[in-house]
Amino acid sequence: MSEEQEVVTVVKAPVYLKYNFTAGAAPARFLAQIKKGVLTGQRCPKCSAVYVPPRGSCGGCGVATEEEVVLSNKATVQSFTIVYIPIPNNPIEPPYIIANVVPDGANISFIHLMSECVNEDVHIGARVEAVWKPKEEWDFAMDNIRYYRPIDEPNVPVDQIGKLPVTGLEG
Amino acid sequence: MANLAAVVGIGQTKYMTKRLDVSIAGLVREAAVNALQDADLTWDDIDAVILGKAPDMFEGVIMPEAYLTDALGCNGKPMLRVHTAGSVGGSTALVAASHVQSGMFKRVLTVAFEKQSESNAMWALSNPQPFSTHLNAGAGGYFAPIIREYMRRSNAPYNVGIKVAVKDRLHGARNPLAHLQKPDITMQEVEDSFMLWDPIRFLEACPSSDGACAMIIANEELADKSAKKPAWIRGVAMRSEPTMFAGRDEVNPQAGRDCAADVYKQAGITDPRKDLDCAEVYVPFSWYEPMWLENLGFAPEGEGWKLTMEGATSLDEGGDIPWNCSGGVLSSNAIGASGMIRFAEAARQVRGDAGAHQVEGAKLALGHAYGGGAQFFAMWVVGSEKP
Amino acid sequence: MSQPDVLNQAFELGYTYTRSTGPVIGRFLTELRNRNIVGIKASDGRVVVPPMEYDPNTAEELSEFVEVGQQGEVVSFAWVKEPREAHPMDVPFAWAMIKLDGADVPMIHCVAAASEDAIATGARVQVVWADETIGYMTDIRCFELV
Amino acid sequence: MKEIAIVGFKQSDSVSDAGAVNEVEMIMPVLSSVFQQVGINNAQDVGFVCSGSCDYLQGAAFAFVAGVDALGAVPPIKESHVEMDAAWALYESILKIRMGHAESALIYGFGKSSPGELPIVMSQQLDPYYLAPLWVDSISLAALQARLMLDQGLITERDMAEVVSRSRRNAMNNPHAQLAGDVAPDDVLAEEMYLSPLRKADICPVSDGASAMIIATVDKAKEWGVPYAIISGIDHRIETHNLGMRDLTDSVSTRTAAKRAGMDAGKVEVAELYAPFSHQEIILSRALGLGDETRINPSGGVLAGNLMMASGLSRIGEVFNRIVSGEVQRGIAHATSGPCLQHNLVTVLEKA
Repeated sequence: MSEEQEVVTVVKAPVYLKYNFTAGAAPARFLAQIKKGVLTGQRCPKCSAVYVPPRGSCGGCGVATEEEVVLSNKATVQSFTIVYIPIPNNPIEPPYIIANVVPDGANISFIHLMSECVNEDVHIGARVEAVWKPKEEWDFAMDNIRYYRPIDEPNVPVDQIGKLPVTGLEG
Repeated sequence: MANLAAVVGIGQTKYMTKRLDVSIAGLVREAAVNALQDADLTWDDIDAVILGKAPDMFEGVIMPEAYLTDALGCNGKPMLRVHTAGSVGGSTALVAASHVQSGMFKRVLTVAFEKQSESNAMWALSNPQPFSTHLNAGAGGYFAPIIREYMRRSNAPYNVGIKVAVKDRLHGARNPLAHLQKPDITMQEVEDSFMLWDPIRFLEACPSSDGACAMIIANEELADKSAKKPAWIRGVAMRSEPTMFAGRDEVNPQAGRDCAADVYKQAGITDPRKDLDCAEVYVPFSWYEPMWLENLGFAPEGEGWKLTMEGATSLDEGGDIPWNCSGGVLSSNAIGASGMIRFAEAARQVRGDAGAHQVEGAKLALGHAYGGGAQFFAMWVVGSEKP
Repeated sequence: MSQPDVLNQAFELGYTYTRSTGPVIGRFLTELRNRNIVGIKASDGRVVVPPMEYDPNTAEELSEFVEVGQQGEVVSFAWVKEPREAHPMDVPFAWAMIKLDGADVPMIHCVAAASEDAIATGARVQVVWADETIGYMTDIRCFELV
Repeated sequence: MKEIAIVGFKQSDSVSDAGAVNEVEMIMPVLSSVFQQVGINNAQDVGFVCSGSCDYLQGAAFAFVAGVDALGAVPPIKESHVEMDAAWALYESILKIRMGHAESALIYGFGKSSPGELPIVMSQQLDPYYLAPLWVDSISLAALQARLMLDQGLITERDMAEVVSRSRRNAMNNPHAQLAGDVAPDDVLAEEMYLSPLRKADICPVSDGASAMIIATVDKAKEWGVPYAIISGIDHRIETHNLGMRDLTDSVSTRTAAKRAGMDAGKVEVAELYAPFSHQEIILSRALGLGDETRINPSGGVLAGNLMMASGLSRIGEVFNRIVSGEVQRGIAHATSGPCLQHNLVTVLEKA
C-alpha cells in the first residue's frame, strides 16, 4: 500500500428506492370509510366471516370479500402484550399495551394500541371501545382510531371472542 | 415412492452478531466449504446448488443467488433460490432433498444464510408502508399475545419460558458454534432480564446473528460410499396456512399438526416422544418450546410445559427427549439459516457427530422450522439407518 | 366525499447497509482510496478487475493481486441521454465496459463524454478520481476520454 | 421417471399499471380461471402449490405471503415459494411430483412492477460491492450487450427491428398483450435512440400481472379428462455473475439447458423465448440453433408485455396452449433470470 492507512474492511452502502405504493382495492374501500370515521369489515361470500381490516380476500376460502359491513366501536380483547421497547418510527412511550382486538360484528382481531387503562388490569375477554382522533385529523389511516380503552361491560367468555354480533354482548 | 437420499456433509459457520471479516459471499462460502470438507468432496462433485434465505431486504441484495453463483461454484450448474419466510432454511433443505429424491440429481449442495449485521432485521420487517392497516411492533409484538393465550389455556406457571431459556443456553454452551455462550446462566438471571414484550423477557428471545449453514445431500449409491456416516432422510413434509382467517388457532396451528403427522407417518413414528431420540425445533421465543411440544404431538394439549419443567427436553438433566441440544434458535439466530441449522443439527445427531451436545446413541431425530405468522412449516426426520 | 379510484402514495424504501468486505474486496477498495487499481489473477491467468473473490471456472479462492493501469479501452458502451435520478451522473453519459491496461477482463463503469459521437468502441479512457476517496466503488467518479 | 403433463394455464392481461389492485387481488382472478379450466375448486384439489415472486418489485418484504391468501389454504396445504420467476416454481413442483409426494401442482407467478422504477430496482441485484453502488440499470447493461453484438457484426439494427416488428404483429393475436400492432421494421428504425444502441421498442415494457399453471401426472390428467401436453424435459443453468467474464454475445447456459432437456430429440415447431430485449431473442435463437422450421414467439414474447416473475412461466404456458389447440406437436419454452441472460431454463413440451 502506498500510504500507511487502515485497510478497508467495512463500507456503508446506501440503498434507497422510491415507490408509488397503492393501497389495494379492498383496503382502499376500508380506508375511505375510516376517513369518514366509520370502521368497516368485509364479509366472505363463502364462509360469511367478516374481516377487518380487509386485505382483499378471505384467507381461509381464497375468495374476494365484497360486501361491506359496518362494525361497532366496541370490541373485545382477544389477547395482548405490554411492550417495553419503542416501536421504530413511532412516538409512543413504553410501556404501552398492544392488544388483539375483535370489533363487535367482526370475526378476526387486529392489533391496536390500548390506553386509559391500568396495564396490569388488562385481560383476555375484556371489553373495550375505540377512541377516535378529532374529526379534522381523520385520514386514510387506521390510526384515526387513536387507541382502545376499557369499558364497563362484563367479560366475554373465551369461546365467544370473535363471534359477537355488531350489537355486542346483548345482541 | 421417493428415491432414498441422505445427508453426507454438513458445514456451518460460527454464529455471531457481526461477521465483519467476510463479505456476504465469504460467509456463504465458508459454510459450503466446510460441508465439502466434511463430505471429503470437491466442487466438481456437486450437481446443483439450492440456496435459501429470508427477505432480500435483510442484506439489500435482490435475488442474491445471481451474485453468489461463483462463491458456490455454480457456474454452469442449476441454482435454485427458495424463500418461505422464517421456515426457509428448512424448506430449502427439503427442496434440495427433492432434487435427489426425485431421481433427477445424484448429489446437491444446499446453503442457507443471513448476514443480519448488514442491516437490522427489525428495520426490514417494520418498514412502514403507506396505508398500513396493521400496527407493527416487531416479531415479539406479534408473538407475545399468542404466548399469553397459551399461558391462559394451559395454566402453565410463569417460569416455563425462563426454564427453556436457561436450558437452551446450557445446551448452547456445549456447542462451540453457538452465538450465545452462557455456561453460567441461571433462572434468576433470565427472570431479572429486561421485559421486552410481556411475557417475553430479553433472555427469552433469540439473538440476531450472522451465519450460514450448508449440507450435501446424495442419493443412495453415493451415500453408501460416503466418507462419513450418512444421515438418511426418513420423512419430509411442508404445510402452509394463511396468516389470518376467521377461527384460526394461532397457538396450535393446524398446519404444524398436519405437517408433523405427515412426516411421522413417512418415518413410521407413532409416538414421537418415544420413537424419536431428539429434536431440533425452531424456538425463537422460549415459550414456543411447550407450545410446539403440543403442536408436534410430544405431549397432550395443555401439557407441553410439564415436559419442559420435568427436564424431559434437557440434555443436562438427562431428559428422555432432548430438544435443541445445539442451543437452538435461542442461542443462534441467523434467520434465513436458522431452519437449516435445525435440519443439519438433527442430521449431526444421527451421524453421531454432534460433539459435546451429542445425544448418546441417537438413531432418529426431527428437524423443524416455521415461519411467517407461525403459518409455514417444514420438517424432516433423519435416521442413522436406511429405511 | 367520493372514494378515490386508486389510493396511492409515494414512499421510499431505504436503508444504509453496513457491508463487511472480506480481504479481497477490502484490498481493492483500500487501493481505490489510495488512488490505485488492483486486479486479481484468475486460475487461467487472466487478470480480473475489480478482483473476484472466487474463480468462476474452478471455484477456487483467488488471492494473487496485480496492479493495473488507470487507463484502458472501451470494449462496449451504452449512451444514456436521459440519466436517471439514481445514476452517478446528471448529464448525458455513457456506461462502458472498460478493459484497463494490464487487465484481461473488462469492468463496468461510467464515462463522461460531451456527446454520443465523442465516444466509440476502442476509445481510450482514464480514471477520474473523486475529490475525496473513501474506499468505495464511487471513488472512481467516472472515466474520461483520453 | 413419471411423465408429467400441463393441464391448465391462464394469464392476466399484461398492463402497464394494474391500478388499485394489490397482489392478492391480482392473483385471485387468474387462479379462479385456471381452476375452472381444469374443473377443480381451489388449491385443495392439487397436491402441491409453488409460487414465484420478488419482494422488491413493489417494495415490501414477504410479498408471497399475500399470495397464500388467494389459495383457500384451509385446511393447510403443501406449499412453497421461490424468489425467482415462477418457471423455477414449476421446476420445484416437478421435483415434488417425481419424488411421489404429489400427483398434481398449482404454480403461479406474479409481479406488480409499476410502483417502482424497475430498471433501477434491478440494479440492486448486481454485485453489492462493485456494481450495485453505481446503480447500473438493467436496460443499460442490455445496451452494452447489444453494442458488443453490433460491433462484432453479429447483428444489425435492422435485425433487431425485425424482431420488434414480428413481436408487435404476433401480439395482435394475443389478447393479453400490452404492446401490439402492425409495425414494420422501418417504423422501428425510424424511432430515435433511447439508450443507444437500444430504441424504446427494443426494450420490453414494464408490466403488472400474474399467470398460473396446473400440472399433473399423466394418470391424474386423464382422470381429470382435460387436454394436456407432456413436459418431456426441463433443465436450467446459471453462469458467472461477472459480466466481463461471460461472452455476452452467446448464451452458453441456454444451450446446455436445452441439450439437457432433450430439445434435439425432435422437431421444434414453436419456441417461446424470454427475451426482454430484441437482440437477446437473436442470441437465444442462435444459442439454441433454431432455424426456419421453428416459429419464434408467436405470442409476441415479452416485448409485448413482461410480467416479472411470471413471464418465464407464461412462455411455457404459451407453448402448452399451442399444443393443446392442435396447432403444433412439439415446442420449447425458455425462461431467464439475472442481468443479460445470466440464468436460463429450457422446457420441452410435446403433444400427448
